[in-house]
Amino acid sequence: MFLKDYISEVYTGVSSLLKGMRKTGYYFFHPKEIITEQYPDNRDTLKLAERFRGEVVMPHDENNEHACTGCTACELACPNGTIKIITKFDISPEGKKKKAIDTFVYHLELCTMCNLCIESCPSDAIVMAQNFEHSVYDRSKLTKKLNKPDSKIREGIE
Amino acid sequence: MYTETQVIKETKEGELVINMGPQHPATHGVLHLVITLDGETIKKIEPHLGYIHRSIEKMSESLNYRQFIYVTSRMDYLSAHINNLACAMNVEKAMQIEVPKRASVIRVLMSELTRIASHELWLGAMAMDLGAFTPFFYTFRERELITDIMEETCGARLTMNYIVPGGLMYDLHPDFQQKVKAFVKQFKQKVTEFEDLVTNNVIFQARTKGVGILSREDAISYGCSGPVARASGVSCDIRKIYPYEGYDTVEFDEVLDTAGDSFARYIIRVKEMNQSIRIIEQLIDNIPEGDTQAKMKAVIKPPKGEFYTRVETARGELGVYIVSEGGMTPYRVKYRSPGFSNLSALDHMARGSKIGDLMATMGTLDLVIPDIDR
Amino acid sequence: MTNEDIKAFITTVQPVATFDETGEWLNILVEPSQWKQLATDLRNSSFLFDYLFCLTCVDWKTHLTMVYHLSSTTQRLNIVIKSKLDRTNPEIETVCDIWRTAEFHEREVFELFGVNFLNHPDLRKLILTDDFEGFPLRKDFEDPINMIKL
Amino acid sequence: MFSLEGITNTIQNWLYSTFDPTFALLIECAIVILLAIGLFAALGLVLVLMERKVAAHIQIRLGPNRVGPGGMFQTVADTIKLILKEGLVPDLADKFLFNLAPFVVMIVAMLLLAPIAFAKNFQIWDINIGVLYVSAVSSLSVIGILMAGWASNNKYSLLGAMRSGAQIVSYELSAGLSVLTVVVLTGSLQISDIIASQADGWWLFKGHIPVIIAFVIFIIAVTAETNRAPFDLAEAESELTAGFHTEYSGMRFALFFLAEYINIFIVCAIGATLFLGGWMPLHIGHWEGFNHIMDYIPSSIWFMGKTFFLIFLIMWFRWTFPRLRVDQLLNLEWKYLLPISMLNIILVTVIAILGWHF
Repeated sequence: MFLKDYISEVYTGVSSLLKGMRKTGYYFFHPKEIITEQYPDNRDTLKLAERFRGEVVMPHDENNEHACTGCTACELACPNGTIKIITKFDISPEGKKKKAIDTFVYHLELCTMCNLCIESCPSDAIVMAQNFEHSVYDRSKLTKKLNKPDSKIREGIE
Repeated sequence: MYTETQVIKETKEGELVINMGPQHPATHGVLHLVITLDGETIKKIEPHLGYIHRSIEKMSESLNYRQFIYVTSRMDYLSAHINNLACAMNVEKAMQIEVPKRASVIRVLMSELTRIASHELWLGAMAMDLGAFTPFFYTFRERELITDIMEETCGARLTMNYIVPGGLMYDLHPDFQQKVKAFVKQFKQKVTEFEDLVTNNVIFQARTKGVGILSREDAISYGCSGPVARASGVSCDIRKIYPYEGYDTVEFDEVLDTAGDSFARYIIRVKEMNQSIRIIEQLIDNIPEGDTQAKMKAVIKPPKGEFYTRVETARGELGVYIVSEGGMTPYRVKYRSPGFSNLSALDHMARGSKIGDLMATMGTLDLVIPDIDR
Repeated sequence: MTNEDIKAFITTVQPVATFDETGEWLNILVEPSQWKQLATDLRNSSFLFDYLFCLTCVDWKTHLTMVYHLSSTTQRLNIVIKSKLDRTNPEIETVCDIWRTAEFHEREVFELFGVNFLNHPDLRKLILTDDFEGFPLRKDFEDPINMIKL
Repeated sequence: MFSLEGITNTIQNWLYSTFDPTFALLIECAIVILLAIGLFAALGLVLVLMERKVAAHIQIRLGPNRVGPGGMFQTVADTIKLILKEGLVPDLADKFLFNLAPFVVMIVAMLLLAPIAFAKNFQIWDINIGVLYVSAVSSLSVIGILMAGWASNNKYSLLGAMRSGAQIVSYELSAGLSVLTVVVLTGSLQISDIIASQADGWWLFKGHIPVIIAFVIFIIAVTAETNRAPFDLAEAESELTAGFHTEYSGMRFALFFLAEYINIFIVCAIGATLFLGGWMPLHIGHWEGFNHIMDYIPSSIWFMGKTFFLIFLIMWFRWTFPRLRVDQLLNLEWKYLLPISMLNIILVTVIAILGWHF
């Protein structure tokens, strides 16, 4: 009886090991199963999901106009103090003072891509871009100014 | 914490004190275990925590009710979605908001996908702890599909922040259903691979069976939850006993085992993945139409009081305890993390076993260090 | 079994305990000196509160409140027990011989709130360094170096 | 037909005709040393690359593919990196032993090269106790490992070295017994005799089931002896970070690393010699035509092919199985391998006495 148990133990043990080897052997001889992404080589064909949150950008149209009113809703919504809006007063042609943004400072190094600022923006002035290659040699380069120089607020956005 | 002289004073003749971690391949993060050994036999394990403590509880006190949800993704990053869900549910409970049906079905679907992704990663890492490197890559292949689905719908792969109080940040991606179905199909095909490679492997069984035994009484006393407690026969699945988000409308089994050893914990998690697949299959074709977000005020000010929600993450029971003073920010937030309680049982489980057994025990506890440290 | 049964039971063992049922679960407020006895009674009662799933502390600036969330794995009952502690010298009996999970949770509360758990077998700092001063989760804690004010 | 025998004979004849015999012998020694070192370097590079490629393909990855075509020069780059790295010595280490240990391990690996027949009549030293010599010398490597573990003054290293000691000492037994089966069948300890006896078929095929069992046990035992997964307890990554070589860096680490791969090569070469006929082509009984065709493939290719097949087998094990626990490792040896191989050697002796083999 003892011998029978002993032999069946050896048999099941060895057969379970062989089963595992068959599985790994299968993958060894089937290079088509390889799933490695050739990242820097496939940069041109790499497509990220359109909702992927890479960084906050402010789209400008062809007239160098954006939609930011400087309401600071995003600044308040941000949990990390990533956004800082510096406002100024523009004087409209009618001579009325109007609040507008001077600089939209975005600290990428503090950003956690939580999307709360984009949710809170009433005029959809900022969106998430899909860029994920953020590495730079100097940390100060991560502090970005999102509004382009001399850009203006688009007409009709309050 | 002990100072060095204290350790030397308390060590008896012939005992060896080794510091496992905070940089160690098997602790999966910055867990520091001070292990007293007699030869290869473990006499005592003393966990030292705090290497990744960010005091999320204190941080949450200064963030408002929309903002503090995102921080919880950084606790148990493998079930980030479920953590967010717990916080959002707590705010909804406080504000007495009914979440639209569509949103809650999507929340359940995402939770189950997160659970599968977490268990897949655990399975690979656990096999790697025991010296089998290859299953890690096979599990990551399936996990990758889930993270792709997450990326497409939620916008991020790991720390999704898809849930806001009152519903979801945005609706599903149009490809969601088709991709989830493709994943389910592939998962069902490939899950047998782990049976050949890991589950039925004689070495794996020898390494895990009868190792790190936790009795039912001890599991309850140590406050264990999740698969760790269920492997010891404690019925503690929050999805079953205190159903939330419509878990009572789907059919699934709470997987229980009585052995309480590492192998039981392993089997529980593997079976749980299949149960999650079952939930996903039931819901994926029955996502109701409608809104994904309930009407909410821009500024959330819950009434004065104390609110507690419990959810079942991949690791066990996560409790979120919020004390509100009626202001914009919570007065006090406490996260009852599953890993913290599970870790406290490690010393009891591993005493008297070999160092090699510690890997099996620790691996099946499924420790995520940021979850323990918070 | 209902909250009424639990209340009746607690009134018999600790007549001075007060109840609050406004929240989700039954809240019981006890004096720190009575807590250990009540805990033992609850654990051994027919309700069998064997699962301490949350142990924490809240700083109310005037006093500290220990909060224990208890549950029964067989009867599915949940209760919350609170105990007010003096802020300058917070002391309460440990319960880690009743629920062993309390050992770690009490160590955490000890270092983050400074609550002294009497008769705790191993009351050392768990998370912070040995030479850390102050209790980070108290409301008046100020860390001039690492705190980022938003 | 290409043969290394011709080349060696020409060189030897030329040396002895040009120089004084003593001097010629010295020159021969120098050539052998150079060849051995060259072989070591080449084998190290090839085997490390092979391991990484085999691992990668098993793990559905590509493996190294940046340096050189298909990642061919990856190991060269790694070696350069290791040479350029600072070799740290821990403050409280036993400096002399710490520096000596990698060389001990390396020298043992080098010594084992001597009796191996790489091709027909291409052998450094055809010693008449070849198999015994291999068994004796291979168990010396444990000294180097123990030395490294002790001298590092690191608890992980010490545990790793102790495990390694227990492991090598016990697996030596069943490895020795399974080697003996072939010795019993051949009646000689000399490598060249063993190979010659397989001229009409390899022992694996003509020795019936006992030799197959011996072969399996041999493979398991040498996997354990070279500290390879699933028996890599001495350097169990998830338990002891890196075991006995935790504290080694730079070139000293490279020597350990190289010695590990050389050891694998050597044990596989011995396995190929004993069970698969060494450089002997595949011959089947008296099928003259078939045997003649097989002879056209050079003997060195036969030898390398068999050796690399066995190496692949050992790599395949490594990337499939979980690691054993230390007590299970010893259980496997004392409860399974040793009784089976003892029984086996009795069977083989009976077979050999009665002449039942082909």
